[in-house]
Amino acid sequence: MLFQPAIIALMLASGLAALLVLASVPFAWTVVRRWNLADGSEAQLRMERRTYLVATLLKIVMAAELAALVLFVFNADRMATLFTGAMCAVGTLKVDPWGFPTLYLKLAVFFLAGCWLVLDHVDNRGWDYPLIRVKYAALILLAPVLVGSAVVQGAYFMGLRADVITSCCSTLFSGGGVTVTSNSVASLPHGLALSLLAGSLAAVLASGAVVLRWRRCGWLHALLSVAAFVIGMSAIISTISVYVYEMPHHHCPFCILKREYGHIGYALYVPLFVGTVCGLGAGIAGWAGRRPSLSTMAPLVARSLAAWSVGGYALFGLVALWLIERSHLILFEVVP
Amino acid sequence: MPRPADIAVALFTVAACAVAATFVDAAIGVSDATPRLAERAALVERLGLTDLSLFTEARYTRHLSQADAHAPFQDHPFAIEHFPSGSLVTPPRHQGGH
Amino acid sequence: MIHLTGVKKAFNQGRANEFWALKGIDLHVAQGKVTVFRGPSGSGKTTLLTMVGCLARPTSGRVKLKERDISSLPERFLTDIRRSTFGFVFQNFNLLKGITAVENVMVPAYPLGGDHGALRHRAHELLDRLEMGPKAKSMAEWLSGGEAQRVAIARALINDPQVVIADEPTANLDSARSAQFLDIVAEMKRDGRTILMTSHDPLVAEAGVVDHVVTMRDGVVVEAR
Amino acid sequence: MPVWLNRQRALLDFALSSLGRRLGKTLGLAVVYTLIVAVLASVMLFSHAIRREAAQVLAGTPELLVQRLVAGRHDMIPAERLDAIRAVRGVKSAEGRLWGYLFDPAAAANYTLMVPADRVVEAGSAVVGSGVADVRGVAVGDLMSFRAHDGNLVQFRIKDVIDNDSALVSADLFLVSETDFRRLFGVPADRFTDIVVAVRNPREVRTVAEKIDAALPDTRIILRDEILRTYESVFDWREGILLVLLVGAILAFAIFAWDKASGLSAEEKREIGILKAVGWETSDVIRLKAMEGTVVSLGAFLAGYLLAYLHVFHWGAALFAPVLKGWAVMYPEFQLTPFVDELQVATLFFFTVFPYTLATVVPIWRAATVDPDQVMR
Repeated sequence: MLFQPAIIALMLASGLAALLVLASVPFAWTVVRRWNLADGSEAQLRMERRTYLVATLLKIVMAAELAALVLFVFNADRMATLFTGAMCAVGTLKVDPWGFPTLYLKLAVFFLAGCWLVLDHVDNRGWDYPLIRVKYAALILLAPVLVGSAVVQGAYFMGLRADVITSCCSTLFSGGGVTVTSNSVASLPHGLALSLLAGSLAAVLASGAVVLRWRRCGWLHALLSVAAFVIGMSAIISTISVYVYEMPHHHCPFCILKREYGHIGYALYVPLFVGTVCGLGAGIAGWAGRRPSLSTMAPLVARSLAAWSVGGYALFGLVALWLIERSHLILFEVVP
Repeated sequence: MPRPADIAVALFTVAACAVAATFVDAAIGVSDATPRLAERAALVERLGLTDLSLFTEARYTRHLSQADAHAPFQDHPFAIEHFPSGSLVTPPRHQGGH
Repeated sequence: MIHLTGVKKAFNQGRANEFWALKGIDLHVAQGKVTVFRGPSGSGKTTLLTMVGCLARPTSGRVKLKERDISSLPERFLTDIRRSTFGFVFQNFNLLKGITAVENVMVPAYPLGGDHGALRHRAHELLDRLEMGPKAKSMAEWLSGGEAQRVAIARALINDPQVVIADEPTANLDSARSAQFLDIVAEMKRDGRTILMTSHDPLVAEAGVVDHVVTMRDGVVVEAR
Repeated sequence: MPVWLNRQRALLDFALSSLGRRLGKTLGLAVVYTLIVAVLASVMLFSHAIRREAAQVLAGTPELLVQRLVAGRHDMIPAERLDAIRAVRGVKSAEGRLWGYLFDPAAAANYTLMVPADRVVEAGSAVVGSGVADVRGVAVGDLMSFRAHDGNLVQFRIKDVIDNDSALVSADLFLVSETDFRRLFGVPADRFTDIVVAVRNPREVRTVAEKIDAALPDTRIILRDEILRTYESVFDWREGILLVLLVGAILAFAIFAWDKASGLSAEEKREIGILKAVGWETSDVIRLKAMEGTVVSLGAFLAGYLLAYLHVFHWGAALFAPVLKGWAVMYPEFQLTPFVDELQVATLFFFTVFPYTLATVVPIWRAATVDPDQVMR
């Protein structure tokens, strides 16, 4: 265990978030079983009022998890000096087996909480709360993820001992790698990665345009958003980061967040994350539009989410393009 | 008359700018201090010093990294001991070389 | 425009002090008319007004507003309907202390997000019409009973509701002020608004502007004319 | 969008006037909150700055130090070990160092006696750090004398005082010639305090260290990396401990905030009831109260951080100096370089705003869900 302000803050945040959601589970279960709007009893009224609390808490949890995600990566990078051989966040995360699972779980929590908030937002537009059971069932499913994320993070931080020899990004991401996935991601050919990226961005923008124009196919947009997220991340690791570092064998998704590179990573990740979470939300809102009481409101929500999503992906694409354009590294010879 | 909300937003903006200004001030301070830091670093290198002279009250705290494995009054390598700076700084943990 | 069928309301349900304030009300409120509910205190007339005005939901029974069943709407949507359809004048006026009369008038419109300047203009206009223009910048707690009531009326009208609900409007006023209030009611009626009042006051029940009088006792309607 | 913006502006207006109506309570809360942020921020800024300072200043520390241990105690190392070390592959050079501590009863202070590698000090003269000069009140040309190991008096004429700018590393230095050092402590000519090793390829430091360790089993080896890392984690650890103690303060404050938020006065409850009755929705009230909270917490955070920044970097960290100084007779005068870290500011924000928000959310919700019809009852 390392006593560090950022670590204490992270443990505090995820512990409290898990506790809050866990504490809402019995209530969620009551809603799933007992919800009945036609009932004018005081118990039903109390239940309705309690939903405001849960929604507010979830908003706070979501905000905290978002902040925690940034803080976690930032801190992992900063702690690299404490571990022999660790040169950036990758090294710190490889110090014990819980590092990367923590990161993945944090990502999952962020996206799931985002989806839940969209669900809540849409449901609140329908006069009969048509999705309330779905929503609270989803909350019950969300709880173990949050608890898991807190526990895994705890295990990770507890297991940290300064000065453990770890692999760093240069050995992890270029040859002789430790993780298979990261390696195969890093060894993705640049041309393939960029064309996949261009293709998926085009697809996701097109499907977003369909949602915007005809207010349908939200599910397709959500699916393509997930694909674009995965491909976007792979492209960052395999190719875009290389352009940023201007070193052909340096593939690291974290170093681009560093000050040395002008924190440029945030300009890539923030739009990508916004695009993805809004794309998922657009899918959820589109699906909710099938309920009669939401048939007018949900497509509107889907539309504005799709607009945000399209904006996010477009910005991501532009930033990526600009990074490639300004780089001194040439990976492709232009034949005149 | 400006509305209170706008005044508040303006005030918060000013305060946020002041926070941003501390970063600028810090950057200026660091660049001002660079020659001084470099000079200190050069002295350290020339003399082969290993530690800061912040903790000079006990004979083993001036050179924290060079302390004995069993320095006097130190019951346990991690014990917080009698001298105030000893409560601030534990003896080095990595004495074995590797 | 408002139909109540078999409306019942219980407080402290399931506890030892359970109490049924309304025991089955059937009622029709006509549009553009002035209706007065009277009866001894505890007869359930105020509770009935809260049902009609979407302030609370009946424990059982149906409330229909213009053919729309609103009795099982969640609070969120009930509020939506309430703020666009109803304006309230409370017995104790219930002005917010520490802010001016005109700000009190504007408060109900804040969550609607309309243009602030236009809202302020409308609030001043309403106060002027109620002859409260000179007092617009006074703090609410400095106003006399009659003044406070007129501010409360202006507040009730700020979102241009179709229905104005007044609970014991003349309880804290002398006769001259009460007569003045009834003039304001007549004016609101001329504007096409529906007005619902509860009152003990015979002056109110017998006023010329009143179209219907509903008499209640122990949570049931005993007479409607 | 304009509707949304108008609504936020109107709610913010109302939140401010609501705070203004309870000025005493608001100010009390804000002042306590600001102070807590300021103390936390000072701890973080101070320890980070000193950590970075140490890292930068000590970057030129010897790559590799070899010390002899006898029964767990540091002992003088024989000169023939130099050859053994030089024989290890990858070693560029190895030099013996002579340094030690000297307790000066006149000043009740410990000096670090050292034979400098970078300059020649003539026998009988000395170069002293500014702390030594201050504590003994000596200047260039003055005489200082100490009793040697055999009781004889050894005299030094101060030849030079090291510039005050580098006091952070040199305040207690007392640089003497090799002859004087050996005479004073009785160190035989073939013994050194420890050995400084330079390595040809910096990447090989660890391998070289292992080889030396294998060749000379009675030694311990200290790497530059380790020194730097130790300083890093040492200040981290201390900062962490301080923060854990301060978490108590944060908790106390959270309870205080909870109490303030849940102990709504009758007047406040009446206000919320009126707002709900005239057409505010529960979420509007929650938003209003959240805005009130945000104004307080954001204001306190910004003010507290700014105060801490001024305190640590412009007012000389007056609160921490006593802790650091401890009983040290010689304390270097140094101006802390303002290293500020975004991560720290972010952490601080998290630390102070998150608990407050959480502590107030339940009371806010409870207040916001009063029956709208209660004002009629």
